[in-house]
Amino acid sequence: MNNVLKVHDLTKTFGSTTVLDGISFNMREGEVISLIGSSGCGKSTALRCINFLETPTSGRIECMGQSVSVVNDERGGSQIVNARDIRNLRRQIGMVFQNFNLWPHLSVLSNVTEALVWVLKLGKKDAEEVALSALSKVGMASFRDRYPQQLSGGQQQRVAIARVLAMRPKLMLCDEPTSALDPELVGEVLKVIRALAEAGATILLVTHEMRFARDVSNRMIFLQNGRLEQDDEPKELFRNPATEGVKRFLSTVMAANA
Amino acid sequence: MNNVLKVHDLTKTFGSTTVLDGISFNMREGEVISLIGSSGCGKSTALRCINFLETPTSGRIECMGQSVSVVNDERGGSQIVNARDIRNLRRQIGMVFQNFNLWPHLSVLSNVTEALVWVLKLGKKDAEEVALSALSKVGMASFRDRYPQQLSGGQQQRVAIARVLAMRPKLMLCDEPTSALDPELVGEVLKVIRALAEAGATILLVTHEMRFARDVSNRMIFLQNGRLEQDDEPKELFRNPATEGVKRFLSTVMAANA
Amino acid sequence: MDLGIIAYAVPFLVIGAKTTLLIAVFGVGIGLPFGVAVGLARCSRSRVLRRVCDAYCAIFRGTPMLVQVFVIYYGLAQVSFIRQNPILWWMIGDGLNAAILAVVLNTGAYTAEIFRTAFLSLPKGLIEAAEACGMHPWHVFRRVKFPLAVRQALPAYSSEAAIIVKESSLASTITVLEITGYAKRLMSETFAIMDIFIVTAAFYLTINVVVLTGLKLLERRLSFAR
Amino acid sequence: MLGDLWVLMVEQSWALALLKGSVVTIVIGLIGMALGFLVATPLAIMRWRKVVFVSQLVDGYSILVRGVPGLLVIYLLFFGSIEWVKAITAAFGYQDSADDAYPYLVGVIAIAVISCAYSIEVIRGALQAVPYGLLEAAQSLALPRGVTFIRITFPLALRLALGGINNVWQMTIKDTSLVSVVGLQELMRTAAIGAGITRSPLLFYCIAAALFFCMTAVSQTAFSSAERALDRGFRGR
Amino acid sequence: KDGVLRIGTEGDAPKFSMADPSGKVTGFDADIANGICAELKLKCEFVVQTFSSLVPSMDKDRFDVIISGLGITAERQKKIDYSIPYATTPLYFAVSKDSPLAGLKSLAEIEKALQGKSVGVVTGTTYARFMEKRMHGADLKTYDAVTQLTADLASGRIDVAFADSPTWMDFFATPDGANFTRIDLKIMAMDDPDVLGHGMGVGMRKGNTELKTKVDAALCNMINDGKVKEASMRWFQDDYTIPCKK
Ligand SMILES: Nc1ncnc2c1ncn2[C@@H]1O[C@H](COP(=O)(O)OP(=O)(O)OP(=O)(O)O)[C@@H](O)[C@H]1O
Ligand SMILES: Nc1ncnc2c1ncn2[C@@H]1O[C@H](COP(=O)(O)OP(=O)(O)OP(=O)(O)O)[C@@H](O)[C@H]1O
Ligand SMILES: [Mg+2]
Ligand SMILES: [Mg+2]
Repeated sequence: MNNVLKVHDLTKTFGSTTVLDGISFNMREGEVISLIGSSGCGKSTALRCINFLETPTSGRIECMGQSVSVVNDERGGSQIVNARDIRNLRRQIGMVFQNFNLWPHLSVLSNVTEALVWVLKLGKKDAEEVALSALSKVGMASFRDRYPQQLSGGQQQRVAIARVLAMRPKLMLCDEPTSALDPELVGEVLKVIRALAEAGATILLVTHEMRFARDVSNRMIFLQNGRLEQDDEPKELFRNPATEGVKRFLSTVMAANA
Repeated sequence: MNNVLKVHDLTKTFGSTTVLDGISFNMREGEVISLIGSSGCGKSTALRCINFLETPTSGRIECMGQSVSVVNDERGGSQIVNARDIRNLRRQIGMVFQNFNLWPHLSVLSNVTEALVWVLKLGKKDAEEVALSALSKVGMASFRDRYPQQLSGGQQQRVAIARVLAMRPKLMLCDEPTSALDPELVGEVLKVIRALAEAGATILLVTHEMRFARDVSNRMIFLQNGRLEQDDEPKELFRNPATEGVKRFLSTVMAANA
Repeated sequence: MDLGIIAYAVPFLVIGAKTTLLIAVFGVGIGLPFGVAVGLARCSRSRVLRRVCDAYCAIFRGTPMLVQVFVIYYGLAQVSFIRQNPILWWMIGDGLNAAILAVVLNTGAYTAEIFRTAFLSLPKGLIEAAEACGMHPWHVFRRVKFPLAVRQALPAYSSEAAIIVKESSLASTITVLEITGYAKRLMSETFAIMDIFIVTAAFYLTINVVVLTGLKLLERRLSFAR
Repeated sequence: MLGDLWVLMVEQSWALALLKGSVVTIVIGLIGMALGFLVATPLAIMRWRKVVFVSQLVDGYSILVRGVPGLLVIYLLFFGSIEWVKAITAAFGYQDSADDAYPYLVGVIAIAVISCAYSIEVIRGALQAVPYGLLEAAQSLALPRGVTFIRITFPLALRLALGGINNVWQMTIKDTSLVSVVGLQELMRTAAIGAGITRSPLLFYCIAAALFFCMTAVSQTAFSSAERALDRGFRGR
Repeated sequence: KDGVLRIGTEGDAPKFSMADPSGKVTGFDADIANGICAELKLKCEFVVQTFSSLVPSMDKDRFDVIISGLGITAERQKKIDYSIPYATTPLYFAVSKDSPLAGLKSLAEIEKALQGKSVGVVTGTTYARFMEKRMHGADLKTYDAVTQLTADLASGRIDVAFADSPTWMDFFATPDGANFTRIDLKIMAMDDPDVLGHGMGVGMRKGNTELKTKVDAALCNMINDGKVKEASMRWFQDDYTIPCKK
């Protein structure tokens, strides 16, 4: 299987704070990887870098083989692939934001059809069909005519997931996609993600629900203070924590679960 | 012990949708109650009604004995207590919002000191001291000079908690206070909440983490489609689900946990 | 350009500039809080208050300021009740006071509109967060609503400030000798219309560049990191 | 009193003259505003995007035009260009028609130049206030830039800009009185002439004000309904 | 243009230059203009514009002459050329009938009595200059138009107003003006030509000597055969003609 994503020595600093510190990992097609780590360790930033929403300070991101982003900090400047390439890539990358970012002036349905119509060039009818099927996967089809601000937190999150699902991305980046959901719905989303992965999609997700992560993912990556501490199969990670940090994190998780 | 909060027959409709449908429950001093239920069942709305951010369509909310809010829908109109009484009440009620609502133009420290200075009338020095101690309880003291938008999701959530903690409210309403936190931090927040409850605060929290809810709360209230289905001690609730709804909810939770 | 005429004109215009500045400072100083208050009132729950303020804004934005100045100065002076009431007569009897009154009323209406939209577009959650901790409405306004609204309104308000400076020229129609008052006189004395016009405009431009750059810097200072 | 009014307005037909002036005012105001807005939008976008060099130019233009009295803008535009226009049109033999039409053209352009400067600031302010996350969401879905702008950024910004645009429009319609210096008899000038020679300034100016008020009242309803339409989805919490 | 004399005029000055709703210009200035056109066998074409754009417009050849009651002063002559003067209006002070000033007779007395009093004049006129030069202690208020001047005189904001005789004739005839009277002291341009100018003339572009000789000749003819007097009598019920010196 091909590598869908190759991240090499990714570093990101905001001013003087280093948020990501030389992260490298690969993702193969159909893989589900969970990014775990304590609050503020750089998970969201990593996702944002992979989606080119954030310009890395240095490092290399190679995505779908098609296009390579070479970024150098040797001469102090960042060199990025051009905007069109980025857009082409993003067409195949879906991102569920931690704070949803639904468009408040568009109805739930329009929030989902928007990209279908303008990016995938579907007709209005087709787009609505696809959108409704995505919405019903997360149980939101009946809210199609509501506006985001008339929805509960969990409902908003589900629309945000549907918006990305509908695009059938090859690579899905999900930033805590179940944070506002009740356990029942977490199970539903878990199913949806599994189905996606089985259908060949590659999924990188940030989550705090260890059980969910363990159940759904082929590999888990643990970040601490912007450094990648361990990248292993879930079982392996839980059995043999590579560093003190991983061990401590897992032990508190276990304690909480007890 | 006194009743800190009495909710009687609380109903709230948005247009034609009934979101809360005759909810009644009491809270005694020092009690921790978890409000659980699936996404969109009306938990946030209930909290918002108790804090008078939403005007109930009908029903009665009695808070701290001091003041009574009588709301009638018999003549089609709502009659509420006056603004000053509401303000006095709110001084003793703290609310952690589901989406944090940190003030973007104020630094982390100012976000916390704001109410201390203007509501509790503390001096600037005192306020900062109190604020810093609240911030360090959630591990955010070192971020005092950052602005909210420079924080990760979990960091924002912790500041939001600190903002309320600092006010030492008698009644705390927490809307999914741990949704963006990693298990380690969830444990920390759990500790903080327990300590608060032991110090006499009354806490009503909405959460999707059943284990957290079970561990921390004296009673759990299950809502479904805006109706209160069960109000029991955690053990009791888990052992004897009162209705089909509760049973189904708990069984999926258990399945997910398995 | 005729340097002799310019040299002759500048000292007069400098005297006029002081009056212009006086009107503008009062216009902003009173007009801004007044406008913000009206803007708030237009978002208030009280229907009567809202209607009254809406009407005020509609009238003062919908009619030329020249007419407002005329009505305030010449029109009201025909009402004998106003002429006999010392306070009212103090306000409109003197050209300068009447000019300031007109500027405040006019800019108040425009400022109200700018701030009304700014207030309406504030994320509700942020205000609820302030209310939820029991803040007094005044503090909610001062510490949350206003600082956030100002950031959004500033670009549009900077235009309004520049307009105040320029519209103060209407004071010349009611005997106040500010920049334009002197300019009119100089123009008909010398007929060097363009020369004097350009010098006059340079005066306004100088004042406004200071005002606009100042507000731009303020805007930059107030913008928080995204 | 009413008799006097009748004589003035109907028998001396000032009413007709004022109406004619109103038409000039409306036409020039509408075209000037529309033109100004059309030009202002791309400029404001470039300013918002911080396009190098263009941003500085836009800032300079906006400060300059907002800083000087409108009268100077139209004076310079008109008296600065009229000789060239004369020479050119004379060469082609159209001097007479150019002489007649040119003031209108300059009037419209001057109004556009002024309203454009004000519109730029309004639009730029609104664009800056659109939450960035919403645009990132569009980016992440690979929406083309144009679509993102038309479907997401612009509607959101328009909602924030509406009050300011309304202000600019109300100001612009009254700024049309500037074109009287190039010899166009718009509403205010007609009123001024009427006021001068009939010696009833208050009467004429108040009638002019009432006419202006009618124009803005009509536009006000349009703005109100636009505001309601754009506020869809925001009325919840 | 051939066969046409384009005349710039204000159009909003009562009795002098009045543009009616249809755009037709009447008044003393219009009569003078029509007279000149008749003399020169040209067709008159009026262009009505605000005062401040008259001179630049003429500079840019939007019209050939300005006839708008322009007073001839040395300063203005630096910017435009003038024809010979054809008329001048006497100037008077106006005060309320019960004012102590009403009975004064000489300029010196008036100057003394005006100390600290507010005096109104129309801005930019030659007599505004005169006030400024002669009435040092007075608080001078300037107005854009005579209607505003008389309104403030009526409302009591100013104690004294100074303007030309047609203004006062008009004003005293109105209900507001009934309580006012002019001080019986006639001031003419010739009393102080350096300040008050040399009377009204036709304005022309600088250096347009060919036109100037034609207009001067035409005016001289009109003065001599009584056309100017006729117009003056028609509008002012008095003869303000200045004799032609040539
Ligand atoms: N302004 C509104 N107009 C119409 N319906 C609304 C409005 N606000 C909320 N609702 C509906 O009310 C219901 C309850 O919302 P609420 O936010 O209380 O849910 P919740 O229990 O907090 O859910 P979650 O766990 O997802 O946050 C939802 O179904 C939501 O769609
Ligand atoms: N604009 C910024 N300026 C400075 N620091 C920033 C900025 N944005 C983020 N950070 C910091 O970068 C770190 C990583 O942020 P990130 O959002 O990636 O965390 P995270 O792993 O997603 O955490 P969480 O689980 O809480 O969402 C945090 O410590 C945060 O404070
Ligand atoms: Mg994050
Ligand atoms: Mg909720």
